[in-house]
Amino acid sequence: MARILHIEDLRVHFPINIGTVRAVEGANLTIEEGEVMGLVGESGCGKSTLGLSILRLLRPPGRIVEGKILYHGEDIVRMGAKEILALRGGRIAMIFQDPLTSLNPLFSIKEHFIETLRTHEKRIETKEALARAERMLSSLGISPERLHEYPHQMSGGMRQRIMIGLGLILNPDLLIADEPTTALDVIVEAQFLDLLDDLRKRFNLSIMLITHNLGNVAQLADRISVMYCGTIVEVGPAQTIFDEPLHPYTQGLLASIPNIKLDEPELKLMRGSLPDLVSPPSGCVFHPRCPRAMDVCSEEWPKTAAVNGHQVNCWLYR
Amino acid sequence: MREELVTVRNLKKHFPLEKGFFDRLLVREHRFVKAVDNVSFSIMKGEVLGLVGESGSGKTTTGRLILGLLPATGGEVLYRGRSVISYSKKDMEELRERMQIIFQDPYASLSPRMSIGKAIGHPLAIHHLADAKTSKEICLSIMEKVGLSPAPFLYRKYPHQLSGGQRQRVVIARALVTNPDFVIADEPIAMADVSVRAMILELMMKLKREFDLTYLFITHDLATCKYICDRIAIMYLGKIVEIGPLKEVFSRPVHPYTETLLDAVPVPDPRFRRTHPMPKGEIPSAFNPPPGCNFHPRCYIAETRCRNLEPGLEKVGEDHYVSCMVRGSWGSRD
Amino acid sequence: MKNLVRYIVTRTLLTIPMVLILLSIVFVVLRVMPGDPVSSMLGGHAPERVIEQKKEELGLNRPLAVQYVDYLWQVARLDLGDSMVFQQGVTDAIIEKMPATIELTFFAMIITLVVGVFLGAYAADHRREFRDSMIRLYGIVIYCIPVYWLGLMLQLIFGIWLDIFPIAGRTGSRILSSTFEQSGFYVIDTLRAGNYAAFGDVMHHLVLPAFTLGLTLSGIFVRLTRANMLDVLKADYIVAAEARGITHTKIVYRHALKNAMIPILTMMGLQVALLMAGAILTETTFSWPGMGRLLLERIYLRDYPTIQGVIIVYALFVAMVSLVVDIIYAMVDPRIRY
Amino acid sequence: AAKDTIVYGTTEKITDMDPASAYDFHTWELFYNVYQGLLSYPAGETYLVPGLAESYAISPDGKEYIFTLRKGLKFTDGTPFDADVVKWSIERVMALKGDPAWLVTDFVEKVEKVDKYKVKFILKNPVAYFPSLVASPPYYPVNPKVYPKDKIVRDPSELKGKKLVGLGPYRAATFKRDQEVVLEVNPGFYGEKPKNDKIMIRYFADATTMRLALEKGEIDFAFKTLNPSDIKDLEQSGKYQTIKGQGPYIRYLCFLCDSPPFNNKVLRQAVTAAIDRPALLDKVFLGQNAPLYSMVPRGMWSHTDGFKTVYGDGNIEKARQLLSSQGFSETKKFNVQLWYTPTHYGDTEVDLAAVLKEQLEKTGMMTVDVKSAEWATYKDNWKNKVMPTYMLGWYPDYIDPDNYTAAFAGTEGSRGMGIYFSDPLWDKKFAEGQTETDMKKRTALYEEIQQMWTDEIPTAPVFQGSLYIFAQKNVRGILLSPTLQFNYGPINKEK
Amino acid sequence: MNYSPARALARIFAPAARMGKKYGVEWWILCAGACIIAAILFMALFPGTLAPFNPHQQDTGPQLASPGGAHLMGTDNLKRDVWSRIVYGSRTILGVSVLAALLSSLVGITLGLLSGYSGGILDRILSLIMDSVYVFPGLILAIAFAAMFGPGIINITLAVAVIYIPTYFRLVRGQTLAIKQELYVEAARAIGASGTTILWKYIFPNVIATTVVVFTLNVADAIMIEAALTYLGLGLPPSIVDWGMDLAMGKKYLPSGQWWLITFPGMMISLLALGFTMLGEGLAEILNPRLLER
Ligand SMILES: Nc1ncnc2c1ncn2[C@@H]1O[C@H](COP(=O)(O)OP(=O)(O)OP(=O)(O)O)[C@@H](O)[C@H]1O
Ligand SMILES: Nc1ncnc2c1ncn2[C@@H]1O[C@H](COP(=O)(O)OP(=O)(O)OP(=O)(O)O)[C@@H](O)[C@H]1O
Ligand SMILES: [Mg+2]
Ligand SMILES: [Mg+2]
Repeated sequence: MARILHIEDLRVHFPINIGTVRAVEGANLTIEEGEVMGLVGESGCGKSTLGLSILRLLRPPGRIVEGKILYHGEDIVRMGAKEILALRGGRIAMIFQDPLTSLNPLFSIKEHFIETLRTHEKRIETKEALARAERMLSSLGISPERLHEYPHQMSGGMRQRIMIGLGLILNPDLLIADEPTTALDVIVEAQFLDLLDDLRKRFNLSIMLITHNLGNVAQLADRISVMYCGTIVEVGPAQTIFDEPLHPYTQGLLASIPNIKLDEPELKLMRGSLPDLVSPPSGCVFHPRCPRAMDVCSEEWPKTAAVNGHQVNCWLYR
Repeated sequence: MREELVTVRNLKKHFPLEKGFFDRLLVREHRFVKAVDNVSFSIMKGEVLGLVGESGSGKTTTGRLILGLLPATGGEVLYRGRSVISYSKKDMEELRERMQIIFQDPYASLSPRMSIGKAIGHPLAIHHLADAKTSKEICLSIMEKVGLSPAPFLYRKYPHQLSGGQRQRVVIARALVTNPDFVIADEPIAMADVSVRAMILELMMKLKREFDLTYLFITHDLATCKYICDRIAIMYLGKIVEIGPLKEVFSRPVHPYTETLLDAVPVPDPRFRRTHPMPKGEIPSAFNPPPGCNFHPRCYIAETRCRNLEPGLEKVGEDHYVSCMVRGSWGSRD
Repeated sequence: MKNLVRYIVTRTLLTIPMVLILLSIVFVVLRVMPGDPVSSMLGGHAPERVIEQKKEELGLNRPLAVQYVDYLWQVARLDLGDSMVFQQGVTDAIIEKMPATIELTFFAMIITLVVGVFLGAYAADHRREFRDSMIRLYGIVIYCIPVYWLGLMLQLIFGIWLDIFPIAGRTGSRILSSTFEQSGFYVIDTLRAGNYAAFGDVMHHLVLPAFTLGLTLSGIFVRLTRANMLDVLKADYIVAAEARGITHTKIVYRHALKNAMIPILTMMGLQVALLMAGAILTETTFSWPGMGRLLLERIYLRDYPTIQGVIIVYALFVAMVSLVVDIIYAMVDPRIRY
Repeated sequence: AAKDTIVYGTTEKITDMDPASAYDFHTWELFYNVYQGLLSYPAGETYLVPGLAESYAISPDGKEYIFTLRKGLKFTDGTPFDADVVKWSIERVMALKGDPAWLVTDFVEKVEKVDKYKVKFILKNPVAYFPSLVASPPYYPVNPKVYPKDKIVRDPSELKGKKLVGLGPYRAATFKRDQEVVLEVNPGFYGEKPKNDKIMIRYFADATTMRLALEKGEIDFAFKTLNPSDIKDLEQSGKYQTIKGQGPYIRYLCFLCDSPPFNNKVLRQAVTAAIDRPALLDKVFLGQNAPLYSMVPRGMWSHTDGFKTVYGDGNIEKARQLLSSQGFSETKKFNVQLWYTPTHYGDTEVDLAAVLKEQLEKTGMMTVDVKSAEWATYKDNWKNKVMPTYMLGWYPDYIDPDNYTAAFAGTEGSRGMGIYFSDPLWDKKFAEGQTETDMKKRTALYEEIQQMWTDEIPTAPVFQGSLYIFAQKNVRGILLSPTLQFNYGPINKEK
Repeated sequence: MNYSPARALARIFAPAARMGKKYGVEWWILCAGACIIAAILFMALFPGTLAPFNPHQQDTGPQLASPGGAHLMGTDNLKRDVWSRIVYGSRTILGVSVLAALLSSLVGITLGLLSGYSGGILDRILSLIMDSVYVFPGLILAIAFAAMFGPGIINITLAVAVIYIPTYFRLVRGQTLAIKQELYVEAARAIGASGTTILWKYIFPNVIATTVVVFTLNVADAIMIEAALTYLGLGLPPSIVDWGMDLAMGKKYLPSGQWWLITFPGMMISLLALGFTMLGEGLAEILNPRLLER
């Protein structure tokens, strides 16, 4: 399998009045062709920032301080503006958390599609663009007549499908989905995940699924990266991450989520909460919350270790 | 049998649709959103009843109706067997001490310009339960109890200076300061982070024991019900479609909607695969609900009669009721 | 489409109470306020007898309700009565002056919009850069410069010191307005008459007043546009559009600006009101023969029917503008058509 | 040969285009040039010459004037000009009771047609200066077929035919109120043809604009009313002809003479003594205009400088003495309410009031409250006796000392101006002055009245307006007359 | 330890600098605005210390002298000192505009709160009236009122105050309606708070914060309206020194090159308005609830 995306030592900072928010601090991540990579972590740990960095969509004052983002071996961080534009939508598609606000309310669905197509294929005719949009909609299970409607006339699930349609219309090979189902109801969420699974096969997609819902990744992801405070603390195949989590953070995270199918009487608690990213703890960022913290943890950042097919950053696995 | 603390009988809430000037001139009949339509259930002293449903199914409205924050269109609420409608103004005040609510969004339910101490102590001031000094003492002790420590330090803070988890604790403290015996928790953990959720749930259970509370636990997440509820009621478009003991409903769901809902809950286990296909479409708008059984357009076992006839709740097991014609006593169960 | 028509009809009907209230306020202000027209006309110390007589003359001693109905009926017929000072109908006087005011405000509005919206959008696009700070500073400072003072300073600089623009009037003294005047809108009239020299002269005279009025209001638009643009640029659909590879310019000036213009459009009605107010001061400063000067002159003369008439016309104008703005709003924003 | 278009700039305004109603000098100026009186003044002169009347005769008792009209004149629509027209016009003025109607009704009992070309005015009393009255616009004959009988006309558009045309040297080609009036030569005029083709009058909303237009060469001359600062600049620049004339226009301070405090003439004297005219002119008008020491303006027969000799200027000593004689002192100050009107006399009034206030307060025994009211209110104020002392100005209705004296101190006239001065002796003197025909006796009489004025002071003269016309260097034929009659005919441009 | 003035100064300004770090440019805008206002306030409170002459005193020097020498801003035609008139004029404009804004905010806020909270027919009628007045050009209303009342300091204050009532009304009513829907008001009802308690303890404190910003911006606006009225010759008798009136007086000297007569009064009007606007802008950003969350 070829690496479609390889992120190396990425650091993204937000310099603000009171200091610098180190939203992503030395993250490493690889996505292979055709796989679904789940990126999980608590709110505010830098998942979205990481996702946005891939397409260089960070808002000021956010900027990539250091690191490489290799897409098919090409470094996105060093790409020119033109190449980036071609990349966005054309090669890598991205969908966001809130489908309610991800479509321009003043433009009809049709206009969204035409504009997207036109941007990447300058000479495409309106008729052909429409035809392609219609085909895309039907493959997403939406009747093509709705192309003429405006976003506010659609339901949340439909809007999210349209977002995906807009992303896939140019046949990209990587889809970054940033919490695509958070705003949806359980049943619609399940429908959407099924759709994603289906599309992945049909379009031969690689997907980076960002979420804090471990249930979602469990159903879809091939591999899972666990993020904490701007870094990836553990990466591994989905099954083993759930079965034998190595990092104490992963363990705590898994223990604190409810599983309807299991018969355990109580949830386990994870102490404390996410630290301030302006002045993160020294050494291993997780040590203040870690039940198995040692002296060394507060002093030095652990190197990545390969254990059981996982890559884990923890002094326990030196 | 234990005492019925709160009973709801045929509760209805119809919101008139917002209408334009023109409509008011020309159209005479009113259109309504039937947010809560003929809902009945009761909550025993000391138990936790879960009220579950998708967004817009009328959960919050039910909660508000019980507290009398909204006037009901029909039906009644009984507290310890006595109809709230018959309450005098004074009784009503008394009732406000006994029943409390915790809202979904802790930040929004605290006034940004009122300090934490003031906010928690305010119910005492309103009900004249304590003077300024004792009020502060009570507040500090309850703050400690909900885990807001150091309490004297946090007492003077404002909501925006607190973390999400702390805010939710403040809201809980405020709800408990008058020593109520019934608390409605309206999605208290929906806004919270994974790790915080577990903490809040645990706190709630601890307080329940300590204060001898009864909860109506409103949520859209069936998975969390498992840890806290004794019974659950499933709502769909303003109606209760199934109600029963938690274990029974989870292991033997009768209504196809309950079934789907249980099936749709994401399971944090890669091995698990869903058995049924998800129903198509989304929850219909409440002002234009489908005729007959509300769920029939999305139901995989719907029959023609479902389109025309409205089912009612019927008993299908010990304390287990369901509103489905196909699966109920009229149909055969497999 | 049917919804749109329905909306327009509804909105139009809703204008009626607003106009009625404005008319009533004018009525009340001029009749019930402490200085009622007659006694302030007579200087406050007039003997009762004199006042009574004058009131009799003006029909002001009838019951207020009767006067009110009479007044509304008058306005409905677009008959604003006769001047108390001159032998002239108020309606005629206003019709004579209105084109000048409209011409001035129209061009000022264009300047305001172009300068304000462009600078605002540009600043938002370059948020927190030096350019942004400068444009914001411009917005604040220009807002605080009273229109009359700006006018005087522009007159001093461009009219007196540099001597490149005329500082008063609608035409130069050598141009005979009677050779082309038809509608009173000189820009149109000169063009229709094919009198290009006169057209040039008219435009030349428009420069300073239109810029004075336009620039002072542009500050508000810079701020409004910038703030709205910033909000819109934060919106998810902007990031989403960016993620689809749409070019930056297109995003800023097509997606964002269009959305940002919606709240601005709703403010436009109010801005027109400000413009009318500013026009009074501009007209005074530039000796522009419009309604504002008419109003002031008649105020000095205590010509109540004319004062009332002019204010009514302003009121009708404002009501109409806000109606039009709302209708445009409904046409632009698909969400509004319920 | 092509003659000139003369562009004339002014800040004046036209009121009603109707001799029965107009009562201001600018509108009258238009009438002088568009219409024609029975008698008229030659350009720039003060003596009367025949106009529409070839001659007139006075009855021995001085109460009947018979005018013989010029024959064969026709209005443009063909209506012949005859005695009926004159009678109709005068009676119309009398019936409509417009502002200037008193110039007719106060003097004329009735008008009679003697024959087709002879018309007789029967007066109420003999009036020495009746011919100069007849030369004023209310006596101007208008076309009965054009003017409505019972309605005052504001715009020419209300006339039948909608054209402003009479028997005078010009007719209006365009009439745009407050913007421009273009007069072209009236081909039907019987008299001497004007030296120019067209007079284009541009109306300026303010003096500054007019000055700039003159400097830009957009207007050929500017007349009435430039700001003092503009006059100073233009005069000093030397680029323009300055035509300066002593105007018949006077400014004075009025006292409300029948109510306290100014029913006490000593207080009137005290205030008058404190006024320092040259200083006032220097500050407010940058030295323009001339101090006035009598109500009869300088340049008019019988003028004396009474106030100068009796009070002088800024006579603080005298003022203090007079005030203390009435019980006022440094500690018990006399409080004066001084009124002015901010727009009617131009925007110098505020300054005028401020300077007067300062001069009066310099005595150390007066405090002055300056108050203002817009013209309409001002006029009502004086009717209602609200203003103890206030500034007024006067343009004569006819050129005669009577118009500068009786109008203010006669029982009748002073009431109309809020002065409320009344003295039978004075009224007797005024009546004598009006009927007396012997010039010597009249002169002596008015000199005596002026002397009495310095003692009683119904009004205190302050200054006499100078008239300025600034013209481009090539303009000829602008003749300023003390009568304020301004004929456009002689104006032309040097080639 | 030695006493050092520099250190003392640094100590005084340290909190300001810290705020500057926290809030950035907005804080400095606020400071600049406050400084301008403070300077002009000083003028108004202690004119004697700044002005060499009585503002009404004539013959203080040559006529129409240009700025410089004994006359910082030159003299006018009555030989009055322009700078002294500027100093004393600050009292009028500051007094009238602040007072007017106070008056209108008092009335507007009260009505807005009541109307927004009680709703119903009263609310409908009031808002219809207020909306109509709101869209109407304020200056024209002020002109009408000023003409109606006649000149006088109280009258002009009223005339200016009237036109801002709808601004506050609409703002407060809108906020009240919005806050009424807020969860924390519902929470207050749930704990049994009465209508008045909710209005005063929950709605009012949250409404008032926004009105502070509007108030300062409103004063800036009132300054320009006051000056506009007096510039047009309405509102004040000449015995009062006022910038707008001086501006109107200086206007006729424009072509003669006596630029100081219009430049300085106009500049002062702008400066004062600028002071309040900057204060308001700064406050708006600093009191911004979005920033509070951080
Ligand atoms: N524009 C910004 N300015 C300053 N800090 C920012 C900005 N955007 C994000 N951050 C900070 O960066 C950190 C990471 O944010 P990010 O949105 O990537 O988290 P996330 O994991 O996606 O969280 P969530 O699950 O809530 O979406 C947070 O601490 C956030 O406060
Ligand atoms: N004040 C109101 N006026 C009109 N309709 C209302 C009002 N409150 C609620 N509704 C409608 O009533 C229905 C039920 O609303 P409710 O808030 O009770 O749902 P919910 O189950 O709590 O949903 P969620 O999970 O999103 O909180 C919805 O369709 C909603 O639009
Ligand atoms: Mg995120
Ligand atoms: Mg809810």
